[in-house]
Amino acid sequence: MVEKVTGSKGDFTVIVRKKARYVNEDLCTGCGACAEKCPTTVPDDYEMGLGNRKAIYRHYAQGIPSVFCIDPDYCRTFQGKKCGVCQKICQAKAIDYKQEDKVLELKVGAIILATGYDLFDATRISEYGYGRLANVVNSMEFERLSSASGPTEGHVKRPSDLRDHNLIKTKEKSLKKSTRTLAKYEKKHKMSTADFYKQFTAGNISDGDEFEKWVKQYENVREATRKLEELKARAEKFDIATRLAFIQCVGSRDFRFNKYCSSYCCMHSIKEAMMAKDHDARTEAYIFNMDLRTVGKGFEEYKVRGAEKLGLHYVRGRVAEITQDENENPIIWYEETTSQEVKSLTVDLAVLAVACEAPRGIEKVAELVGVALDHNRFFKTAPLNPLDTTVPGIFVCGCAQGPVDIPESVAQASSAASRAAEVIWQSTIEYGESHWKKKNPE
Amino acid sequence: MQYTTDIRVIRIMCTGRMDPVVMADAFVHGLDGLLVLGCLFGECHYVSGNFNARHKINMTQEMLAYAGMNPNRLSFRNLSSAESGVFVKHITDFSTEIRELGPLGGAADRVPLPKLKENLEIARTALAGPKLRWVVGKKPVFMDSGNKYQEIFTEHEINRTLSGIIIDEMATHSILAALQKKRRAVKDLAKELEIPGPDTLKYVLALKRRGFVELDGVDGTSPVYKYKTEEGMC
Amino acid sequence: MEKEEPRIGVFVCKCGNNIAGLLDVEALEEYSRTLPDVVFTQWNLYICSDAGLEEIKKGIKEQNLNRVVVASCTPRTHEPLFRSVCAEAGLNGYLFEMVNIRDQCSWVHAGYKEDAMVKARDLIRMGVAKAALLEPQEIITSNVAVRALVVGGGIAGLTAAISLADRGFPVILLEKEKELGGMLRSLYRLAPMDMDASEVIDKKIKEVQDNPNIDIYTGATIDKVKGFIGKFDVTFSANGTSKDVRLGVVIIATGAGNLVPEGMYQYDGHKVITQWELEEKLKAGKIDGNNVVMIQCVGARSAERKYCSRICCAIAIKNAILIKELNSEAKVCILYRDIMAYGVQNEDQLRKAKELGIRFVKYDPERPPVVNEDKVTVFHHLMGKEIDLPQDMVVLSTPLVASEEAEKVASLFRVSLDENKFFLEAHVKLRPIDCATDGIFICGSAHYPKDVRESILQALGAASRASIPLSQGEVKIEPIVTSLVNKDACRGCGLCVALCPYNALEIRDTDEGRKVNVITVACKGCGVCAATCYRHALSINSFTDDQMEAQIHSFLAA
Amino acid sequence: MNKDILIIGGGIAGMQASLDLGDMGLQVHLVEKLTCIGGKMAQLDKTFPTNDCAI
Repeated sequence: MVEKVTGSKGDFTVIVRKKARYVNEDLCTGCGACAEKCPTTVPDDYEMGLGNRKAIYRHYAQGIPSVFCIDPDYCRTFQGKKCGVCQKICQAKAIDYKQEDKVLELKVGAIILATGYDLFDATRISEYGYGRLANVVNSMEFERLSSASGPTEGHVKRPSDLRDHNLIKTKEKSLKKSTRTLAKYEKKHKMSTADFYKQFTAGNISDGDEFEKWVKQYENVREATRKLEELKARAEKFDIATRLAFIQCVGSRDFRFNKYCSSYCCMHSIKEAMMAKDHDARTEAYIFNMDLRTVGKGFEEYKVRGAEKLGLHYVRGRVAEITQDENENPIIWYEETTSQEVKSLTVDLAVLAVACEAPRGIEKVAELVGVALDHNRFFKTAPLNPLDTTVPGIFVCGCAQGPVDIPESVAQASSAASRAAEVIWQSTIEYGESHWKKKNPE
Repeated sequence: MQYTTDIRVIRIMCTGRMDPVVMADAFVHGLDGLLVLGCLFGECHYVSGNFNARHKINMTQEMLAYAGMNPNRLSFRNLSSAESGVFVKHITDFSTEIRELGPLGGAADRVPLPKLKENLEIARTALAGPKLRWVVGKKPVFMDSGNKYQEIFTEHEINRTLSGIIIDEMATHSILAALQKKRRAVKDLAKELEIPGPDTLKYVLALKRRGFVELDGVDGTSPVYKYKTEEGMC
Repeated sequence: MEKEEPRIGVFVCKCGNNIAGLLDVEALEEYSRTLPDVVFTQWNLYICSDAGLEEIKKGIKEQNLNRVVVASCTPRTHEPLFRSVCAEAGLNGYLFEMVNIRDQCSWVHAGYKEDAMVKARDLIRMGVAKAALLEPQEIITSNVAVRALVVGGGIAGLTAAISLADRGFPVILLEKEKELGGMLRSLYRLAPMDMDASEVIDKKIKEVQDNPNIDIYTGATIDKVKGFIGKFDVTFSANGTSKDVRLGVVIIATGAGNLVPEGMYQYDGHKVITQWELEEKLKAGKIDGNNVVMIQCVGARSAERKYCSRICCAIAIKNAILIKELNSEAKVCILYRDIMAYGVQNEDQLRKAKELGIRFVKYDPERPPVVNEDKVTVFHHLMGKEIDLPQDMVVLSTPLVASEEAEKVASLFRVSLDENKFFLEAHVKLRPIDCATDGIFICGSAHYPKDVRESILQALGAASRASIPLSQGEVKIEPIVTSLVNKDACRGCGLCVALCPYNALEIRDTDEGRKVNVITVACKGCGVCAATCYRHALSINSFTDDQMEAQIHSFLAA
Repeated sequence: MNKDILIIGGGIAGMQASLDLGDMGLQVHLVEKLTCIGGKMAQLDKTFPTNDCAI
């Protein structure tokens, strides 16, 4: 966290707070034994909440640095409960509950803002049902669902099915517990529960608190088993989501939210559809768009390949509403602009291509470093110096200056590096010249 | 994540490094299965290494199959470095397939041991020889920019040529190996190596011309040939 | 010189419980002692800890080890560390071999201790077998001539040259035309930011001319290029004289050309013109007639030219607005397939155009518009019927096409073009500015059609990438590269040269005849050449055939 | 005069800028609010238009 920036081009002083990890970075070997044993399970934001992690965790497996850290919001020790499992298990003795934030003072000549973007919060468009309908997801969630390293190992499953699978697991767990209680009664009274129930309902056993409890427990178990079987029967029919709808311009090119085009979503949806098709040949994907903006190298060819080789359907039309049927399958209501008819399409999963937005908190960053934002809340730049902010010596790159795709982000990053290096070199121009003269003696 | 203990990993920088000789040598020494895992086509970290690898592995497969080994013992599969699930799937599948085939030289292979080993040794020698290496090496060039006369060949055409060379090379090196052990007449060679008589004669005469064998008297009416110490081959 | 007998030390790591949780590390250490050439073994709780590393150094010094094998985790994270530790103790870092008994064994075979132990023993044995055959290698360094070549004097080339020169690097700027400026010289105003093109380019040209670090040559052609990163030797001629220069890096900014739509939509250059020709008219401030019809994707996104030229929609929108501003009575209609108004500014402009009453009609490529004497007939999607648009002028939006020079420049520098003859980057996502060949960078429309802002961005990026070897003054290369191990065998046939994706091989005439020469600085060690050479003359350091075979043999020898 | 550079954000853009500057021999300070660098790209599976793997 950057806390304070003072000074000017060539001479900035920056105060940075390095948050405590509660794991000593020099000692942690990244082995992961702690996370294996940690008793606290937390929804994983890396998996867009579709999977779980522990309270001691790494953001993702290949992450750098590969050391773990403790999430004090969830960790039992920090919540005042008894635990300390990770400390016991760690052979490298890296766990340090007492670690404190460190405040660093950095002296720098230039600053590059690469603060990225946030996904548009699709709950703001209530007619699309995001957050309300189980099988409407955003593009990043779909990315995790279709990733081989994601929570479903790349099988695109409906979130409602995942939810039911989890439900089955928790129900099985609690059923096991209740069955154990029944066993306790059986042992105590030396009688099988079935026998007991027969006798009790026949009125052969006189009432008593404990028998009442036994009966109640048994009835609960019976009911829970029935429900579980039902759920399991339903779950057996669960299959990979093969009918997919991609809804473009969710929060982009929309006067209510962002007027601009987010640039990369058309290609992103085509790619996601292709990947899904690649994974399961039965996939039928529909991409609802206003224009398919395939403006990069190889993009148009990619789009054509998607239609010709993989049979992706590009449907021109803006989606009006998404509802669902009794199986929680999303129904897409749209006006087909070519025929001007209102039509509907039922799919297994609807994917919202959400806009690229300036991140929450960008105002704070802007205020901290003293640069201006444009009317879309991205960092303001000049057309011919596209990476220079309103403050000399502070540069911006990637989606922090507006929506761009990955290669452009990378190119911009190099460009920003160049601008920043110019600041450093210009101020030490003798270095530049003597440097090359020394190297080029001829 | 867990997987079979059947595999041993040998690290190479790029599948383009896979030399047909090394692959054949592994089977000569009794390996039951060799799986080459590399990047997906089109995203090779070394630009085009995996395409080169594919040509060489296909050729080696064909050669080893011709030598009597089940070609499924050698396989080339592709994945990206972040796909641990795919990795496990590939090695699990491969291990299952190899377990079904059983040990090298068993029922799954056309030729049993120890004959298979002899054949594989001949195949290895042939794969080390210049002919196959030259053509398989030129394959991408021929397919891309064509030969000296700008004639571009289809993959099918080159593969047909390669198949022909595989047959010739196996025969030639079998004959050489046989003669190296003992002088023989052409008809005996033909019978022993199960190569048609006229073809055997053709190969022997070609070898003679290139100075690898020489006439060693006449047995009745049949000329007998013997191996001539190697003097370099082009 | 006789080869030293291998004295191998094997260090087995417990990695806390990561390895020792499943494998009996002490038994593995004991087993290692029985392997050929192994003279010293040791286990440790964490070899990567300071204490563990000290033990390796001690082993090397006290036991006179000349090969080290560490059986622990993955080389991906720890090989550099162990290599440097060996080097600190005076042992060449490439006489070190790593065996992964964690990721490949203890982590993935939980519950199968016996099988896992067999595997761990195999892996260690294989590692030792390879280690015995390892050869010392030295990091390869090569000096970089601190001077850059920029090919092309358009907005991209100028921007890149200024950025490098401002940092003190001398630059040679070559332009084939008589004047600097490139495509911008023929433009009127720029999309989407609506600025005067000549103002922008004149300012840049002046900056370049005033910069003492930039040598400008106009009317220049490149005749010959030799060499590789750090040492490109370029011969070029300008104004009748020829010059030889040595350069460290090259930036290609040769731009793109315009498609002349001969035979399409009644193109005649007078009444049916291109957007580029319209620019001239706008510059002159003269537009005849009130009815203008623009047709998008003329000669693009078609069977013959598949790509989308990215900037034509923005140009059409900008020019339509300019016409409206010039003559508010004008009726402008843009016939399009998809409006590629990507990003923030383009979409703003599109909205502005719509507000000004510019009409947008989508057409179907299957039923393209037809240009007649005084009208354009087009099938209107929404109305479901053909409509007639009166026209006094038809403007065709044609794509940028690869520059005519592209093929020549590409073959001179031996870099690749894509299927549309634009320059091919090393990696679409991660190295969009680099060529596959080290030391050569691309920017501007030579890479793909780009607007001015994007060209500037990419040019700065290219300057940044190019400045890396320039500021380091040398390139350092991991010695895992090709080496000509059998010079006598090489016949200089050039097969390997044709297959090398990095231009790292060349054929040279030597006293012993034509032989291959490995440009180690350019080699990445993929090994295609070694696997191909029919004379077995080439090999890859640390990944030789012998070493691989030894690993397999020792595995099978169990 | 300071020769160091501060980069805020450890996504693909921040990382690329750091790498370039680092390679030029400058000292770079990279600040990221999450526990790992990588940003959104690390969440992607494959990328267009080559379907290359993102990580």
